Amino acid sequence: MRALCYIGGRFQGEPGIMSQSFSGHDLTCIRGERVVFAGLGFEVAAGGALILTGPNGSGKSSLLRLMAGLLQPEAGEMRRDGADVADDPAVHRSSLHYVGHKDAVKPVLSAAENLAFWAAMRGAAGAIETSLDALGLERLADVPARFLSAGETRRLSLARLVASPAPLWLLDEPTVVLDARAVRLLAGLIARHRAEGGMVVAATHTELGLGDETRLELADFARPHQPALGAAAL
Amino acid sequence: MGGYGAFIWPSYLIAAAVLIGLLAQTLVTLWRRERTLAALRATIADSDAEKDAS
Amino acid sequence: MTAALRQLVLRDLRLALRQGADAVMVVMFFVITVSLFPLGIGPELNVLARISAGVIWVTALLATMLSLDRIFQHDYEDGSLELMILAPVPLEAVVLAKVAAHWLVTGLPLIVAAPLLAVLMNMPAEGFATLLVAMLLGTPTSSLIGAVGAALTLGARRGGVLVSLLVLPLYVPLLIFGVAAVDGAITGLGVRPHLLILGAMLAAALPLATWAAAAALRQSQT
Amino acid sequence: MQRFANPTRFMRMANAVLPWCAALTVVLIAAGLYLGLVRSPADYQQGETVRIMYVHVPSAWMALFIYASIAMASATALIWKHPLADLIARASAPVGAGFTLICLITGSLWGKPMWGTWWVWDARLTSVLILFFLYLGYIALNNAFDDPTRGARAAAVLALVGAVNLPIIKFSVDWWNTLHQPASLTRLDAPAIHSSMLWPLLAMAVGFTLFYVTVLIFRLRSEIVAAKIRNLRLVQIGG
Repeated sequence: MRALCYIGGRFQGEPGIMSQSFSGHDLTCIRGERVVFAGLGFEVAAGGALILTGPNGSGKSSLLRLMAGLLQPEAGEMRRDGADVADDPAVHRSSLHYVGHKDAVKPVLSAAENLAFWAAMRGAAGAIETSLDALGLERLADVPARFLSAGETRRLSLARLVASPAPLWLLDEPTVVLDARAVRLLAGLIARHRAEGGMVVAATHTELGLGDETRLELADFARPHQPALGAAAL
Repeated sequence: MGGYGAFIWPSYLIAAAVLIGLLAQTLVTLWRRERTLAALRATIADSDAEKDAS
Repeated sequence: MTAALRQLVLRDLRLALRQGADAVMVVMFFVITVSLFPLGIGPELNVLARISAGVIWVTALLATMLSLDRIFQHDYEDGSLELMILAPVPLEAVVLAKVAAHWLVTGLPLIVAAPLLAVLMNMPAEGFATLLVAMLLGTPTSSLIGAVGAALTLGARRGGVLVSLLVLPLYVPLLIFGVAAVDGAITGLGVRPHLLILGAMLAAALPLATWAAAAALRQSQT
Repeated sequence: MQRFANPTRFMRMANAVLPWCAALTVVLIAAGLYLGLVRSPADYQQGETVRIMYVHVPSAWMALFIYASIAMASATALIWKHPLADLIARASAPVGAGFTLICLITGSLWGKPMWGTWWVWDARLTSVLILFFLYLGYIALNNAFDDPTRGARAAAVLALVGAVNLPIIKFSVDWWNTLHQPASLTRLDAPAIHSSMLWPLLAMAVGFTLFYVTVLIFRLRSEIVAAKIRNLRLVQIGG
């Protein structure tokens, strides 16, 4: 069977297909006629965690968006369990969560309505209450999102990770507006996710206490002087 | 021109004006950009020279 | 998948209704603009009757166009669009659901308001039924084509004005056959060919415009 | 990969062709003008004003031809992501808009002596007017983004959407014209082409096409230099 099922784990039979590895080979990314990085490779195994580090503008967000499939690489490829992601992007998309800088929360809807919508979009019934509890938002379930603070809005966005399970988590600086207690909550969630065979790729400066995570320094792959392969190369 | 010169000449003149205007705008932009490129390369060359010297 | 799409349409409708009078504002624009014409052109009833179909159709298309940026703009700005692109549901289906929601909030109210304006413009009675049927076929197409324009101008400078420049030329066939259908009914020359063509345009716009809008959304991600 | 097909080879080839192209343009347009204005006979019906046709009709052909090449270049750019295709489409649009403008102005100048009004809602003139709006939309969208590649991709989709809609617009405007055909309006038809009229027409048409190619090559060089400038500025910041 092409997609290995993680026997005995929480993901067995979940809508997102469980997978054992996610890797990228010789990736080149261009944004706005600028080569952000080139020749970049990475590897994440089940239960693994990859932390992206590097100065501002080194392409951490671009790499995460590229991993999610929002951006197309100029060159190189990404593999999910050995199969090229480009062959079947829908399978890759359905088995990942992407939490970017923007929280995708509608101020007019209540916290529970926002979460229920995103769970439904991913086809998971999803226990809304338990997801809100996991992020400490149970009291705010029926409060319209416009009354939530930045930290609470970010925790609502992170609640999507719990509401509909997906093996691969792509987190872009998740702890930026979180307080210490929330960071501990998130670290706990990540640890539990990894214990169940999930994978996490995160761009972050704060210490998430992951312990055995691998690190990828984006600055090593920067190409400041290489002209973008577009018009300038003519 | 059978008295219709008042319509024939303007149409040719306008056509010529548009085409030549287009060509002129293109050439002016090209020369201006080439001058900017040369200037930019010069400044980068100088700054590289300074870096090597220091 | 259909559950997800239904949720999307319901969410958009809830947003539109809770966020206040989007639908009402569109209809208000429609009513006020049509009422300006008699003030400008003069109250002679036969003149108004002659131009009633054209005025109603042009104003309806303008009203749809003014509300186009609501389809994707808010979701683009708050990051929802990214998650919709990443949802397991195909993006074309998401576009269709969003256009359906947009049509329910703007297209349908226009159709409901149209007879009132036909009376204001002294349109002959024979034209009313055809006007409704023609708008029923035409306004979804205008939302579909408008969605392509809205998707293309995401993140553009002065996107609102730009959408009108891109979309209005594409509305010309709709306008021509919409008005022709109503005039056909009024003059009794026959309505069938015009309505058939309007239907054909809708049938063509459904797959093509949806595909183009989805392609435009994908390329809008930087 | 096709993507790395060496574009600089194309530019070298283009620069080699450029002088010939420019020279031939001048020769052909001069010949067209001479044949059209001096040698060819006046039309028995429209008299001298038919000479406007030698500018009006070729510019109408150019307006359509350039829009078609923009659509093809856009399709190439979207499918194979070749940077040169984006540039060709972006560089061609103003030339196409220019020809469309010439077509509209000469069309109204040609109509004035016959109907006494500057603008006649003739089916073809109306279609050319809408094509002009499509050109303006394309150019506006192409320049509406800070990132030129973003603008190029969005405009490419628009060019294809426009190309699909053009025949539909043409069909509906013609239908609209027959619906509202007042008896007196004679169609703005080119009279039966006598061979002496055909040559200036063809000379002008080919002359205009070569003019388009010449200006296109200059504009391509200009776009490439602009891209190099942007890149050097990025390197300056990044460096």
